[in-house]
Amino acid sequence: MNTVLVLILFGLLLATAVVIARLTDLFAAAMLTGIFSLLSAGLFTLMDAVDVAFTEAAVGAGISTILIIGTLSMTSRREDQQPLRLLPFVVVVLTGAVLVAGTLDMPAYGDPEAPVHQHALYQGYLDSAARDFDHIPNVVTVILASFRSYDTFGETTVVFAAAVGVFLLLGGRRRRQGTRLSQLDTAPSRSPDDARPGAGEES
Amino acid sequence: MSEHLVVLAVILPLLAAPVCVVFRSSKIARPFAIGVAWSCLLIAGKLLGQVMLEGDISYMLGGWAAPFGIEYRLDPLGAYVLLIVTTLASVVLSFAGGTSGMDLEEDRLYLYYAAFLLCIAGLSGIAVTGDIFNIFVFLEISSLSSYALISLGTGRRALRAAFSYLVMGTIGGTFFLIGVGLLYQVTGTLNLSDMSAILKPILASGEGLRGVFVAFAFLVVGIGVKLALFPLHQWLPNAYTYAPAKVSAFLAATATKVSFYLLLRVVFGVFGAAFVFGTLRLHFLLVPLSLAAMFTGSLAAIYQTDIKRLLAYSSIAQIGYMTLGLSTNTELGLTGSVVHLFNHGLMKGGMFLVVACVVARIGSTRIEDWAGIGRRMPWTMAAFVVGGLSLIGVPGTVGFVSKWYLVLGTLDAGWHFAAVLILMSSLLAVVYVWRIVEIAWFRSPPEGAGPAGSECAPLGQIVPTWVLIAATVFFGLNTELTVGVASRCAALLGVGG
Amino acid sequence: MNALAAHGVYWLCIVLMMTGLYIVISRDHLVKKIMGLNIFQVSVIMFYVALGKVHGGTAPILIGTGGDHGEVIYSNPLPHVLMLTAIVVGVATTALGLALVVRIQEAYGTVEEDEIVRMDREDAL
Amino acid sequence: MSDQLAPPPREATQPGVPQRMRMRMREKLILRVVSKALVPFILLFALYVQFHGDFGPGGGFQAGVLFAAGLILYGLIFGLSDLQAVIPLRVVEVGVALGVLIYGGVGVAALFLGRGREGMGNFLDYNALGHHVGEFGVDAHGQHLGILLVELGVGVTVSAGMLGIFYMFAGRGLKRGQE
Repeated sequence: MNTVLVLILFGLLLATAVVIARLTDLFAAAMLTGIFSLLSAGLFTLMDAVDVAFTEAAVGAGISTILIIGTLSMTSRREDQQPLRLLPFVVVVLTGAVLVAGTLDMPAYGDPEAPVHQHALYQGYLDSAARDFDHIPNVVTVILASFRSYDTFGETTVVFAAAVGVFLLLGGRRRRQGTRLSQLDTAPSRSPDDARPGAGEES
Repeated sequence: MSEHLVVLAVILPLLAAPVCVVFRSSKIARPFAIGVAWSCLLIAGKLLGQVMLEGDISYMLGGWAAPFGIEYRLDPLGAYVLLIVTTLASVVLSFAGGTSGMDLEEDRLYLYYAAFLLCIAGLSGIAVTGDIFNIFVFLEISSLSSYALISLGTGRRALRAAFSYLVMGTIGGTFFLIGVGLLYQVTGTLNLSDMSAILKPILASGEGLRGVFVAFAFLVVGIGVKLALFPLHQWLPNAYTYAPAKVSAFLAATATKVSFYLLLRVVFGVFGAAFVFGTLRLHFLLVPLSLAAMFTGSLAAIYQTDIKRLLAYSSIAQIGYMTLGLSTNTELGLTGSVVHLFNHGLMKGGMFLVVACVVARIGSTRIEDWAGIGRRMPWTMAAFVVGGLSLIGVPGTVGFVSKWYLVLGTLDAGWHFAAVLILMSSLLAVVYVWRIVEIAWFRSPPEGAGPAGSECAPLGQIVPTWVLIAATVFFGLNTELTVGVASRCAALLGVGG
Repeated sequence: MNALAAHGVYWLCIVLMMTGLYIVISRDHLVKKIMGLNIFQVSVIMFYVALGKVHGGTAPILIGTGGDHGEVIYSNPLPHVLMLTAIVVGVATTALGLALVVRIQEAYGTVEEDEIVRMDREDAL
Repeated sequence: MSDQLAPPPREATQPGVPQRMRMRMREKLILRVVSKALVPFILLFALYVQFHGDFGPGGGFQAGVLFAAGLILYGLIFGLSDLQAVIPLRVVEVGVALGVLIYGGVGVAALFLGRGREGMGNFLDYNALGHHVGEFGVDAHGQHLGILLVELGVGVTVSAGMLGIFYMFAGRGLKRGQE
């Protein structure tokens, strides 16, 4: 049952990815990336990664999609039709083939004898979570916020770095405009729906 | 306190960045950032002394024993790279000049300092950590902040350069992540020394190694993108050309160095020389790529019309020297590579700071516009000449020291052709350095320029520039310290096999 | 056939990764490139999560706190933790990349890479 | 009932929103009512996820994203200016930094409160925050406190960061409209 569902989800993911690659209407493609995230969240749940599923659904189908659609409304909704490009295609096929070759010696999917599950880390985390952290049943939280807390500190810093970067890029006065964000409320505005495709100012 | 210095070296700049943002004041941010950078330099110096005398430092973050928790593990090589990062960071931050050459309003400058501090923290974090996933996290911190810093350059091309770097860098980072996943799948751990210990019997058995091969390939390609290893270097010329000159000075001197350090860690620390050079024969791939980088980089530099782009192509050639030293798999060759990390950091940092001085004065990086600039800004351009001599490898400069050991390394490996090629590519450096010198000193300045020497750069710019340039001469004559540390690092890496 | 059952999940992840990578390196529209990066990264996350799966296992949330979990098999929680971080890195990159796209649109009036390259070349002449 | 469904009166006097847009907002009555009802629940759910992450899936990051999503929904429906009146950009900017400082602050507190080598604890060693070390060398109380605080730091940075990024994009889009 589980396997069938996994395969169905993979099939849908694959179809979504190919359609995204081929669509020239980028608004539709943006919606599909949101759907791609939701489908993968479903897949993560089937693979027992509920925390990852939750996060992917919130980020991929939420924040990322909003930002992509926002950007599209400021840029252009359509892209030019492009034929299959040979060189990228060959590069990608070769890279994929190398990766597939790399999986051949791997233990089977879900094999409890895999090195990943045999290393002391796996059982150690589960035991310690049950023993030392009474009343914290979610092992992922325990590892995330305690054992590998420093990674999570780095992760928080990554969000901070991205925010600083976006503030640097978009927080300034626009050249030849002289408006600032604080003046925004008093300035006349236009709904993003009115943006025409490719309606950028020529510089 | 000294036990905790190793973690302070990273969290000091990391926490200083949000402090800058909380105060939202550009006036406070600058002295604050400078103070933090110099404190980090002191810490790094003390750490290097400590590991050289007392051996490796191991620090358990969160108090959890490795491999359950994340371990900071500092050896001489890591401390040495940390010293390079903090030296360049403090000198470049001290360089006066505010927003010149930067597309940023004065009142938002604190965001620039926050991004700069994050970049320092990210690069330092890579140097000291002993956990491969932690490397990925700090790699992304440094990358995200450097994309933002590069985009601050004036002109719209800085934006495109930053975007290309973002796309390439993210692909590289994801390749690294795939490599980490494949290694994790084989070993079940993320701690570097644990990983290496588990890998050793697997590699020795020689069976079921396809996953390990592919993991190695993906790690090297991922690092190669960040390192700008030929032919993955396409992002670098634009990024260094259009970034603000100070940012170019810092990134050119440190970012690729940290990536090279990462390559050393993966090649020698995780897989081991016996596997990489014995089983995989990496040198058959890496030597041609290094030579190609040396020659295409130097040749491209000769034909550039923009001074920053010229220096960027020269950097690609210098990366070729470093990977060539690595692929000799000899202690002498690696000493050359490792010492060149520091030496090239000094000279490239110094030369980009010269560019920053001149840009602040005449606002152009076109070589044509630099006609007669040597007479207008003699002190500044004298620094450029000394840096150029070092780039060529003239005795008495650090460039000579690096090349001396690289040549010894290639001879030790029995590659006489490579030794000859190193000397030949140095001749190409003569050509591109001479071009600048000729235009700057022997052409007359344009009409309207002030009398000779009247347009000297301000002291706040001259002093940091000359600190780096003087260091190239000092460490060129006085090689005990740098070569001593570098040869110790090379010996500890465990070459041969 | 055996290999297909054992590694099929990994191969499907790889095919998805490569579809994403193809979009990144072959498309000219910068927003499309970012979409490709998203697909690429999510597929890598799938690969990691698949590594953590144990047959017959369940989500690593302990059933019955207090230490007695001998009967239940849990999937490996470590890849999940790593991938939470990777998702965050992904969304951070996306946000910064899109901010750059907005600025590029403002500066060039287009976000098609081939046109931008052409405009830069004309500038250089 | 009809009184409740009518658009709030301050919409009509709100400066900056052109007539055309106000008309359109009035047409989207159902959208407004539904989202007005939804936003408090999203925010509440975010808080639940924030403080319940120890038990079920979720934690600071997911909570932060949800919290920001709730506010962004409000901003999309009722206008950026209404949202920024409640949470100005200045606050958001400080919030992003504050979360990192909370997280780092826990680490530094562990450094100074710890009783390990040289009378100091290791960075982010939550055992230092507790008072009774268990038989396996772990202080469950300290760990709880530490996890709670760092998750709070993550939540603050992520919600403020996402909101700030949304402000930047939305602000840029509106400015574009002026041309």
